[in-house]
Amino acid sequence: MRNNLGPALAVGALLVLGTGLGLALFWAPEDADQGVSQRIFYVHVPIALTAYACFGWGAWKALRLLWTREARYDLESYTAIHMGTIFGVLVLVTGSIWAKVSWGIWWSWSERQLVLFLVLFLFYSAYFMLRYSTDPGPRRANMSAVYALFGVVLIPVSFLAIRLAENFIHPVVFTREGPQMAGSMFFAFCVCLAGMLLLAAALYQAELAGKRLDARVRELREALA
Amino acid sequence: MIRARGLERRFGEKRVLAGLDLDVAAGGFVAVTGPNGSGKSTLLALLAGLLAPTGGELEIEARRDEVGYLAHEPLVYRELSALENLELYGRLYRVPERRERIGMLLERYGLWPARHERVSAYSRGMAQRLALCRTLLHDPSLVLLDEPYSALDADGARLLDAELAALTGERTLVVSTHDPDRVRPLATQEVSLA
Amino acid sequence: MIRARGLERRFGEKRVLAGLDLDVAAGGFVAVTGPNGSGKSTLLALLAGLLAPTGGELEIEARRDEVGYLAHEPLVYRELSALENLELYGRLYRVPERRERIGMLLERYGLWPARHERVSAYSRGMAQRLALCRTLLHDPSLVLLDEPYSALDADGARLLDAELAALTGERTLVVSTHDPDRVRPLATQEVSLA
Amino acid sequence: MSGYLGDVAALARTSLLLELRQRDTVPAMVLFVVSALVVFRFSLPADASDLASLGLLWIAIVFTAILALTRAFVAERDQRVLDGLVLATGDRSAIWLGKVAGVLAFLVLAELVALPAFALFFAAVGWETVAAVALANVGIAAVGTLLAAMAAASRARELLLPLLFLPLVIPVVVGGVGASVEPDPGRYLAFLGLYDLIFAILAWASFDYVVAE
Amino acid sequence: MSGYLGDVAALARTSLLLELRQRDTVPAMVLFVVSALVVFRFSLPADASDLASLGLLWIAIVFTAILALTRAFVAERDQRVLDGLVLATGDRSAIWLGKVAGVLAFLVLAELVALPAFALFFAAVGWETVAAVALANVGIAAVGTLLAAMAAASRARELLLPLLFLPLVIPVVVGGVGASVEPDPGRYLAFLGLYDLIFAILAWASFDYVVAE
Ligand code: HEM
Ligand SMILES: Nc1ncnc2c1ncn2[C@@H]1O[C@H](COP(=O)(O)OP(=O)(O)OP(=O)(O)O)[C@@H](O)[C@H]1O
Ligand SMILES: Nc1ncnc2c1ncn2[C@@H]1O[C@H](COP(=O)(O)OP(=O)(O)OP(=O)(O)O)[C@@H](O)[C@H]1O
Ligand SMILES: [Mg+2]
Ligand SMILES: [Mg+2]
Repeated sequence: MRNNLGPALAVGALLVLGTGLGLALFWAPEDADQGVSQRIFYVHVPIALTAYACFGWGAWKALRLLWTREARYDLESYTAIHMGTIFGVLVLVTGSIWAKVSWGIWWSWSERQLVLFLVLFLFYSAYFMLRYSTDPGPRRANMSAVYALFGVVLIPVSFLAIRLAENFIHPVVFTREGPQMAGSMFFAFCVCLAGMLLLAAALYQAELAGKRLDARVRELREALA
Repeated sequence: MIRARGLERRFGEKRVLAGLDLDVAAGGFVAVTGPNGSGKSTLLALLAGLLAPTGGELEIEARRDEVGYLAHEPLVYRELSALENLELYGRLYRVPERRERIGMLLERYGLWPARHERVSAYSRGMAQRLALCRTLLHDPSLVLLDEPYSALDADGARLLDAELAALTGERTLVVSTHDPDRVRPLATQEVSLA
Repeated sequence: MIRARGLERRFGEKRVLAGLDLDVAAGGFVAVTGPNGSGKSTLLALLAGLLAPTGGELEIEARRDEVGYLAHEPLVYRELSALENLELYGRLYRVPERRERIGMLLERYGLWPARHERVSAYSRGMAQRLALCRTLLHDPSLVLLDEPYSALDADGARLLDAELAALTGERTLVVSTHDPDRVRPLATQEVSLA
Repeated sequence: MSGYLGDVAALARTSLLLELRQRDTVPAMVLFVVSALVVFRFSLPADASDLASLGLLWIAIVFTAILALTRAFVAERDQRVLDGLVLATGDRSAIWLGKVAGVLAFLVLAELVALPAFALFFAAVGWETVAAVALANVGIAAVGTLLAAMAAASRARELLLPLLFLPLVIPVVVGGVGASVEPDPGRYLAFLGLYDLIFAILAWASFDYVVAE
Repeated sequence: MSGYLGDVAALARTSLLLELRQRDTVPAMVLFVVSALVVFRFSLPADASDLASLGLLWIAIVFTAILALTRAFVAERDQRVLDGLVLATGDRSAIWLGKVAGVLAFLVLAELVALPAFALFFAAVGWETVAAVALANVGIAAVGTLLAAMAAASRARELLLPLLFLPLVIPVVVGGVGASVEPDPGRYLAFLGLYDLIFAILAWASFDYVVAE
């Protein structure tokens, strides 16, 4: 059963994501004030939410590790956070493109979500440093798990902090009036989000399977030696 | 007291212990022998609970504060004196009659005159004696000694002989050594690693 | 080779060596014995030039780079591999045929398979073997060994016996030990500290 | 004294004893604080707002904390003392709490120098800044001590700690600067308190996993 | 390579090897710099002048230097390696020079990341700032390495010499900030160069006394 999960997810992701993008590009109405550039929305926001989902999943696996002390959760937690970080890079890239197109700048310190996301991104980059500079073993697994849990707590806390900070760092230059989202827009968005989540799940399964295969091969080679 | 089945420990790729079985009854005395790098210290750290097994089962019938563990390093603060170190450990272990017992051990291991000196000024043998004091401070029921004779002079070694003889039967002992003849008279079983 | 008159060393108030006289001819083998804390390591550090005498005279007829000194600690970087450590010392000592000699020593002391591992992952005996390699790397004419047998297994100890036997007469040796019987067959003189 | 608190007290006392004996730590700290202030004396334009200089105070505090934390577990790492403590301490979070107390004492000491020096060089320091610093210390020490224990178990210790620490401390900086410069410091102080609470509990609960396998 | 320089090269390489042992030193550095700049960003008010932010740059440099110096002799202290090196090295000032090279490499690496990032986040960085940073590095590494060795050699620990670092490094900071912000950087750069020269010679000549009895 498990062996089929990966390919099935991959196929599902492709189908749903393709549909979603098709809907977003050709079916959903064009945004009144932003024009065609607004269509990045359908990629950018689902990617951002998917990144959060990955971090959350990683923290959940971390909790399982600390709870049960089963070594396999370490790899699962790591893989989830790895995925989250990859999607995080994509958020920064798509966000910056959007910013360039609609605001004419690549980055703005006044946008709370951007800064929040940058802080989180730095936090999770340090997660990899922690892993690379520690010898593999139960201790590393524990430390990574604790750090991953700190991550999910940091998300709401920094959100709160950035919200507080807004007043004094910069005057708010760009207001972000939530555009009245048409039903069709929302539907296309949901399909895109589902597709993105499926894509993340497929990648997660693929990486996990690869890593497990590696470990297995190593064990076999050792047993033969 | 100790029950291990298929005990395994890896460091990264490297498998140090592979499938070790061990049964030690309360009051037993295990001599652990084996060449350099065979995994004696690893085994003792596993028994102490400082390392987790990466495979197999390990059961120890002793609470953590009933274990006394002597490592290669003395596990004491170098910048504190012997007295300050033992005082700290005595408090943490909640040793009854703490001060008296510390005084007794310092005297027994010949450290009384040097009790106020920083450990970093100790000679190696003195540090080993202090480590023995630390290990025995809370009168542990499971005593794990990793090469306890190392760095001790002839007097110190005789002292330790007597200490081990007194503990045998009363406490469970696991002692690693490169000189098995020294502990063989007391040992009830021997584990040879290779 | 070595000539000491009234050699004295204090640490603050504490006098560790008081008025030691010592004459060692080139090719001599001195066994240094004494209980823990008697000043053996201090004497060897003085001979190595790491400590300065606080009184008396000390003359050593060997340049600093002709001295090989084995301390209690291995004096190697824990985060580097055995090979990297020996490579560094080999360069600093300007050892001829450096790489070949490093390979030879690693093999002789059984560290060849572990040569790329970080020293912090070594067992204690492996670290001691590496320290011996480091000490002998530049083929010193004055060899100072502080408890060289410590932490070695039976094979390692035999290896060291052979090494010492080969060096005797060719090189001047000062060896501190708690097991004087082991070196007595080779020693030409014995210094007992108290 | 009851068991747990007795452990904490013994460990905290040891921490302090070590710091007092290691004589180069306090000078290093004072050095950093003072040179930071001196640099700003030289770089801030004469008409710079008090706001600007208060921000600098917070930068100095964060980086002083990093220095303090880098040294937090050096003595324990040295001779594997941490292993000894882990075996001896019933509830290991006591080790964390004891170390937090030591780090806190250290930070307070540095700030006792920094705050008057700052008031002298730059702007007056109001009660709300002092309150914010006090609250921030708690959060910094709580989170930082846990991370320092992690970094101590790694190969890259001194370099790793700031990486782990800075992203987590950004909310503290935001709260602290806000409390110092905003007309209504209450919200920010409350936020700092919340941060302290959440992360202290989290660090307290997870320390066991960090120091033992 | 001739003897002395060969020793220096071998020691410098070892220093670097210890730094770079973890392949991730460079990414770590990038992360550290970016995190630090984000903290700065949060502390500095929006209307802060370029001058103020240049001062900030200098604080970051001093801090990084202290970080580099605190770790400079950690590895040598650990297992008395310094004693081994002292025995093995013909002219001991080679140990100092090798370590200075290692510290310098670390600083330069950090600045290669920090200066462009700073230019990106805050204000443009002129040639005179770059020159000042380069000169300051030399002085900081030269003096700092000597003092770090003093702190590491247990014999010198009683002397409280690390305390000297404060008065010794403040001139560098003053000169650096001056060169960055003053209209006529030449005088400040010359001052930095002079400082480097004097203290490098002084440190080079006195290192032997610090590490050996
Ligand atoms: C935490 C991750 C992020 C989330 C959840 C997120 C979410 C969103 C959402 C919901 C919108 C739509 C707002 C609207 O309808 O107007 C949006 C717009 C936008 N986002 Fe993000 N975003 C994230 C990160 C980023 C980053 C890192 C960047 C830039 C580097 C960025 C740049 C933008 C831009 C430029 C817009 C368009 C704003 C406008 O003109 O309406 N976002 N984002
Ligand atoms: N942290 C570690 N990382 C990697 N390898 C390790 C680690 N600790 C121990 N080892 C390896 O495990 C093996 C066994 O080490 P251990 O210290 O248990 O040996 P030992 O039997 O105590 O040897 P000795 O008699 O020299 O003390 C060695 O090959 C060592 O290199
Ligand atoms: N740096 C120091 N500061 C103060 N006292 C010291 C210092 N080094 C050594 N001593 C003292 O000098 C005495 C002799 O120490 P030394 O290490 O020479 O003894 P040793 O004969 O080698 O003992 P062991 O057999 O235990 O190795 C001890 O009492 C020790 O406390
Ligand atoms: Mg061992
Ligand atoms: Mg000795």
